[in-house]
Amino acid sequence: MAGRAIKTRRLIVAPPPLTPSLKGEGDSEALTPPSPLWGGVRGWGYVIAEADPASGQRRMRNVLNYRELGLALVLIVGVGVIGAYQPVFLEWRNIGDILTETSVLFMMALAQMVVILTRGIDLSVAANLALSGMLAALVSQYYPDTPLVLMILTAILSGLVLGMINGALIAFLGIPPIVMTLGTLAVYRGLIIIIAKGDQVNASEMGVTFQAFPKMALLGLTTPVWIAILVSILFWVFLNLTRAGRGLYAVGGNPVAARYCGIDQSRQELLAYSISGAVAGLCGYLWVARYGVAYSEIANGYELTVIAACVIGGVSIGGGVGTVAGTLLGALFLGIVMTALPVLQITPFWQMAISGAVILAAVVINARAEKRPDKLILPEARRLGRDTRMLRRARA
Amino acid sequence: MSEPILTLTGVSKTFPGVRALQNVSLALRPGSVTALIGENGAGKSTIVKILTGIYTPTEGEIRVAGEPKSFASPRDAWAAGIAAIHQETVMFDELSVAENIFMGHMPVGAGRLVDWSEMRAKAAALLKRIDAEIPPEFKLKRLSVAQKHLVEIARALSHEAQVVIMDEPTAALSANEIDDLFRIVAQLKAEGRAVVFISHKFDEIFRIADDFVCLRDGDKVGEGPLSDVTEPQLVRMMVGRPVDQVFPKRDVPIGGVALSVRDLSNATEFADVSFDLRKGEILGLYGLVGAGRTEAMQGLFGITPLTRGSVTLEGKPLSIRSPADAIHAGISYVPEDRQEQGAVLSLGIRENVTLANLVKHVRGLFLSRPSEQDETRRLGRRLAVKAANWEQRLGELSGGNQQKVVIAKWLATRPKVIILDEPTKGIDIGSKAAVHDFIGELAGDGLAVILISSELPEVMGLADRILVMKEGRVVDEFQRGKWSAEAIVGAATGARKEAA
Amino acid sequence: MNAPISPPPETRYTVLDAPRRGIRDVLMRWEVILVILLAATTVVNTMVSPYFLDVFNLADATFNFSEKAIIALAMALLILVRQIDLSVAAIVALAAMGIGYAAEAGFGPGALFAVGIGIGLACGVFNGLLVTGAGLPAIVVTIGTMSLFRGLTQVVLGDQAKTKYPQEFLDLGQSYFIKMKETGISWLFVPPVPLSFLIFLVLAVLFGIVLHKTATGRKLFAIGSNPIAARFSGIPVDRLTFLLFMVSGILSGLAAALLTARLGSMRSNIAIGWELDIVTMVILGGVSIAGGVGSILGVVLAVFVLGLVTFGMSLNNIPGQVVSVYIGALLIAVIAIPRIVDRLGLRKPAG
Amino acid sequence: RPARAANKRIALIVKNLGNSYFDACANGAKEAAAELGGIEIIYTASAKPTAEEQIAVIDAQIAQKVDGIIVSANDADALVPVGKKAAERGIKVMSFDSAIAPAGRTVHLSASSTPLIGAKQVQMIAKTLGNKGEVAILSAASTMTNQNSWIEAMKEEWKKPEYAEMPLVATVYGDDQDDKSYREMQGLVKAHPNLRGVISPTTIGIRSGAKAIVDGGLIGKVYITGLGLPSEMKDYVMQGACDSFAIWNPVEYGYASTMIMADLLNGKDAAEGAKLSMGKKGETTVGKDGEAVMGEPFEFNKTNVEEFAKIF
Ligand SMILES: Nc1ncnc2c1ncn2[C@@H]1O[C@H](COP(=O)(O)OP(=O)(O)OP(=O)(O)O)[C@@H](O)[C@H]1O
Ligand SMILES: Nc1ncnc2c1ncn2[C@@H]1O[C@H](COP(=O)(O)OP(=O)(O)OP(=O)(O)O)[C@@H](O)[C@H]1O
Ligand SMILES: [Mg+2]
Ligand SMILES: [Mg+2]
Repeated sequence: MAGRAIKTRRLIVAPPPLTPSLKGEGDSEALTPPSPLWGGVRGWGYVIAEADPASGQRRMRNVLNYRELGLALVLIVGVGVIGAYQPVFLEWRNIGDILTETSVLFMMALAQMVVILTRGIDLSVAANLALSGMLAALVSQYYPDTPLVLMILTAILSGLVLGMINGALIAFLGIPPIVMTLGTLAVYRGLIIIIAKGDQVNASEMGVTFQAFPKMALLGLTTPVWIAILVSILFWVFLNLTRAGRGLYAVGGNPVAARYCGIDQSRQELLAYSISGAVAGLCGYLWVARYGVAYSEIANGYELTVIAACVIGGVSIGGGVGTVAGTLLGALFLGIVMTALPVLQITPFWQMAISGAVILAAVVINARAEKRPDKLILPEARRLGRDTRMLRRARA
Repeated sequence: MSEPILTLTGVSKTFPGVRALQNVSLALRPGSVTALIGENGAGKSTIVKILTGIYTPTEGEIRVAGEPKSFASPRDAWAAGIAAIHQETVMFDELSVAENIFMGHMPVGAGRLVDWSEMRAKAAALLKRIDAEIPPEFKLKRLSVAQKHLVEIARALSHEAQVVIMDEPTAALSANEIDDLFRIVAQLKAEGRAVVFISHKFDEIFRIADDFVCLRDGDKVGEGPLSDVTEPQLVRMMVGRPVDQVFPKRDVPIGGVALSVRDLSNATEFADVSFDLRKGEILGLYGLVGAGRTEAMQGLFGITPLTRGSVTLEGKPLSIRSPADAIHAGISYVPEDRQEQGAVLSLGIRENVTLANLVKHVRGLFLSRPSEQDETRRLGRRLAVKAANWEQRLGELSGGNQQKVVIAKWLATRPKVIILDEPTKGIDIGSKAAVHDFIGELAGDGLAVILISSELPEVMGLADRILVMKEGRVVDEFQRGKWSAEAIVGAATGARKEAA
Repeated sequence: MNAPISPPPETRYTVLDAPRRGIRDVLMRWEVILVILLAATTVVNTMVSPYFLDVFNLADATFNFSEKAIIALAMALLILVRQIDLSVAAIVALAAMGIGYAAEAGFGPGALFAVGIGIGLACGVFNGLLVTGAGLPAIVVTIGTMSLFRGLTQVVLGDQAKTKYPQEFLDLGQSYFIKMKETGISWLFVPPVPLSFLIFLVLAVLFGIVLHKTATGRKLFAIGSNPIAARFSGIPVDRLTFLLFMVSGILSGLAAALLTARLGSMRSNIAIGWELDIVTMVILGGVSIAGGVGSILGVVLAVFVLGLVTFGMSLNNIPGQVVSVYIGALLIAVIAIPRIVDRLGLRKPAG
Repeated sequence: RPARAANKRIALIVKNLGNSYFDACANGAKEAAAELGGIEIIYTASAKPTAEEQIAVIDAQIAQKVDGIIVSANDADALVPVGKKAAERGIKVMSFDSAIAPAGRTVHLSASSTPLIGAKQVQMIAKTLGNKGEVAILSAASTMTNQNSWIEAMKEEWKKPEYAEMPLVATVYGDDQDDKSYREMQGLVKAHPNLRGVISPTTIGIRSGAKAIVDGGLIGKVYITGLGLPSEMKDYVMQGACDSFAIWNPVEYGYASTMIMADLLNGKDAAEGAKLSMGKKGETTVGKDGEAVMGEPFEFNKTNVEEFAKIF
């Protein structure tokens, strides 16, 4: 769990005492059964693995859980191996390039995570990105004197509106998210053709500042990376420190329970899709400005990459589970795969197969990590804690 | 007598095609416990949901301390000082205990950001108040059922509400846990709060409640102090006719061994469960919640894989790897978790009843609808299922009626052995009697029955023999006529052995 | 019996065998909506384009959606049981590649179909194992296998195309399987029918019967509604789900064979993006993405609606991307309108 | 001059919409139609650049009984059956830009001969680099026929001894997506530290590659050339990422194709050796397999790119 750990009692690693000292002390203690209500008997089985809150290990786990640690480890080893083959990969310049190339994916994955948390999915993000990017590019083309901020705002606002359309119909009419966004995926992409009359906007037609902004660098990192960092921090604060953010987890974790807690599911969904849309809009500007072209085909199929990043990062498609750190790692993972393959001179025909295999491996590993713990009813099982493999083998 | 803290006047609620409540009025006084009683589908939970802002009444008025109020959301109800433990478990498995308690009203600090340390401290204090030292930062999914229940109680208390509503809080609890719960209720009462208590168990009602309000088919049919009524009167009021309260025990000739179980074990949940079950016998399986009864029986039924053990049915050794194997061999299992494991809520009653035995209704290649309808009608009437029609979606029925349909589904498989896991959990008294009677009748026909129940009177009333489980193992066995409630509870809690 | 017990009198509640259905319930049925939509599409198209009502044109139009429609049948069952297979188009590619190599090795038409179906089956088994064996969410697994299968196609095929097929095989995909016949009566004739369309119709009838009339079909509905309760009821949930992934693979393989025969050529981008078209067909057909609700008739009607809308629009030279705007909007509208009507309807008795 | 065709409809079916190159072709086609009179141009494309989708679009044109179909094919062989079907129903079929295999059409008009296009690009990079340094190819999708045949032609040209010190080190595919092409270009530069030149025979590849050079601060170190549009390449040429590139005039290309189709509609024979009119562009002679060539690719550099950027 994120956030600062407060001082908690050090929990015991040894077998539980038969009579927890929670009930009043007294002579009849020996005869008083341990109250299962307080859960002593069952409870201990679950707390055995808990370490001292003061230890560094514990604090580390507050930021990254086991799965995320694993993913981070795989990433570090992977980058190391790639670096051994192609030292250029480890150069600061290349790392900067990877981050810049992945910055859009970072933000899009975080936004998608927010939607998936509510048990939804937003397949229209890439189309939204393309349409919003096109609008910004058109503004830049036809009103070149518009201040850059306004052009970026155009993209964000357009994304926001498109996201709100999704959100409104999903939240208030109860249209299944996959259906709604499958529909708007087609609609938004087609609208690009209609709005731009089938034309594209080229680098030379866009303004100079419009294109220069994503290339500017500060402390060795480009603006898209800084924006991604800022957006990530905002997401972290939103998801962990605001009621609305926690409400998203509640709505996705158990919609009925959320309703009983006075959380308005519709409003949360609208919020999630609006966020997703606004981020897609922002990324639309960055994409168009960075690659210097806007037309109907940009980011085609990108929605699946974004979802894949979430999945690799441990976001559960079933809703209610996902962290900012995990998602960022998932996106970084894909970003590295996409940028490393060309550098490693792996024939281009292998790229797709490799990313498929990576996604599958990630799901399999995530699923193992997520496996519901056994109910440790037997005393001997509780003594062994979660590591019951030995017991299982002995009994088989 | 003090002023009522909350009054309902002329409240009605209609759902499409259903009148759930009709012109119901009631008043709650501070420092008293009001029992809300009624058959399944009488409208008890509907009142709870109206009081907590989940449903808006079609007609009528809610007043809190004399002020008229309308609740659009549970937040409004909390603001008015009303909090509830709902009939369904409504919790967030993936979130921490503290968040489960404070979801919807988390303490916020500077910049309206959630103040985690305060939230944890408050949660810890609340849990301590009910004697539950569950670490507030644990994810809920790591807790046992009983612990989760405590968290729900802590949540209801977290609002410092003047009115605390508990909708069948004891349905899943056994004796000791109920004692603990009642201590909390008594405490609330002493603090001058009004408590609404819903239960189908009359002993509990008479133990804890001061007043009662009785509903029947959405109408209020009686109210007053409990000291003025007797149990039979209450039942009569509720059902509209007299029902014998005592669980009847039929005299059934007990035959040869039907099911023989040896050393049933799995890795972490149960071990060395052995017993013989005879034809016509009702074998009670008692234990505290979490004793592993469900797991052991699900292991027998092929849901969870076994590491060891053998099962013999009528002398034939069985190899059960899936529920399909078990059903095929003649073993049925009525699961305890109706919502998740028993009922297919979006299918109709007919489709649910025939689901476990579809083969029987296949004519040629296709399913025969008349055959299905006959079966549904027969079992549905026998178990007194209340519904508009036999095609009605199960999700539209009240909890108790759903449970009856689930039992009907299992009876439809014509089993040799039936395992009933908390079969009357959440069922009203009239239906319960019908179920008990039916269980007896089945035993009379030579069916062997295993009855898991956390309700001691039920097991003692129906069973020929009782096995007691504790921490995954069978720890004791009692024969009919040679048992006492103290001895059975003692075995279940482990106190008996230690005392001896 | 030692105590008198009176079971509740049966007369207290009368429980009907079936609900009384109002005209509104019938009109609000999904299939009825689709029939109306289909009729409207036909009328509008006929009015707008003189070329629409022409047997040969319509028969030609069926070529372009039949392969997708065949896969849609399997997808409908998968979605019905709360699964989804996004890898179908990639399976088509992999199977088509196998067919390409087999054709070069000199296999006959029958063997080529067998190769396609066999590869499809293998892919289906792979998906099924991951989903049921390892208990992973289907949407994620099949996003992964989608990349994997198409990626493998690219690895093997690179920038090459497979273009050599036996003529009998090509004829199966390119000419009418049933030739048009006049009966002498001017309005009565046997229409020309392509093989793929014929297979689709036959399979649709078969799937419809299995789903709506047999015990297996009922089991699928139960799984879609509540998989855990279904498992407790002795339904082999994993085995049936696995089977459906296999069926999805098989039908994708079959579609691959039909498509390859029609194109007479295959490259690694064959059938790209079909998965979303197919999911659209199924959803428009009224199969609920939440599982447990849907009918084959609905899917068949949706296939026709989509096929005719697309064909009608391209007859009016509306470019592809604009057509997809209309289809996307149609999908949303058809799902949204009954809900809006429902909402308005619900207000009435209350107000 | 009298109109050569009266009230005819010609469908111009391209790979995808929203592509400036094809839009320019369509403008040329309309120009020709206006010049001829009595001809209607139907300009359309499928939503996805695949053979299946394109076939559906062609089917709809056949159903409308248009008189002629001009296609830029997504797949040479896959369009043969539908081409034959059109021919059976009396519709003339020709391809331009990306060919249909000979069995499926009467004529294919190449903008320029494949060997010429291939050789030209190698020559351009050789001139920029002075015949020295590593060179790579950044293509579109691996499935595209015309790309692949140009790459073949380049390799043929590469065999000449003067390129001995200018090896081809890699061929990568950007799938005609800007982001992928951009990443592939970045990858090329990193994987081959001595890389000096890149040939990108696709308008999307060359513009993204050039952008990667500019963004990566590689101007002067790495040069790109290939087939590009002046309007898109102007800035990069002026900045020095690209020394010269080539293309034919797409407006003229669409124009010439339409003129030839008009000839076909008038019943002109298109056998090998036949001469077909390209209007103001002159005449072309049908070669082997019905292939005709419009002209030579035109080279653009600092001196002329700005002028042509205004046109296409
Ligand atoms: N959302 C709903 N839609 C339609 N009908 C409903 C809905 N909720 C409840 N009902 C109906 O309202 C009636 C009262 O239901 P309620 O849940 O209040 O009963 P209850 O007294 O709590 O029963 P139980 O003891 O079984 O929990 C029942 O007939 C039920 O079918
Ligand atoms: N940690 C847990 N998380 C979620 N559900 C649990 C957990 N532990 C137990 N349950 C569920 O709670 C119910 C009761 O607990 P359990 O089955 O462990 O004990 P039991 O002896 O069978 O209890 P009972 O008296 O209810 O029969 C079961 O439905 C079980 O699936
Ligand atoms: Mg209730
Ligand atoms: Mg249990």
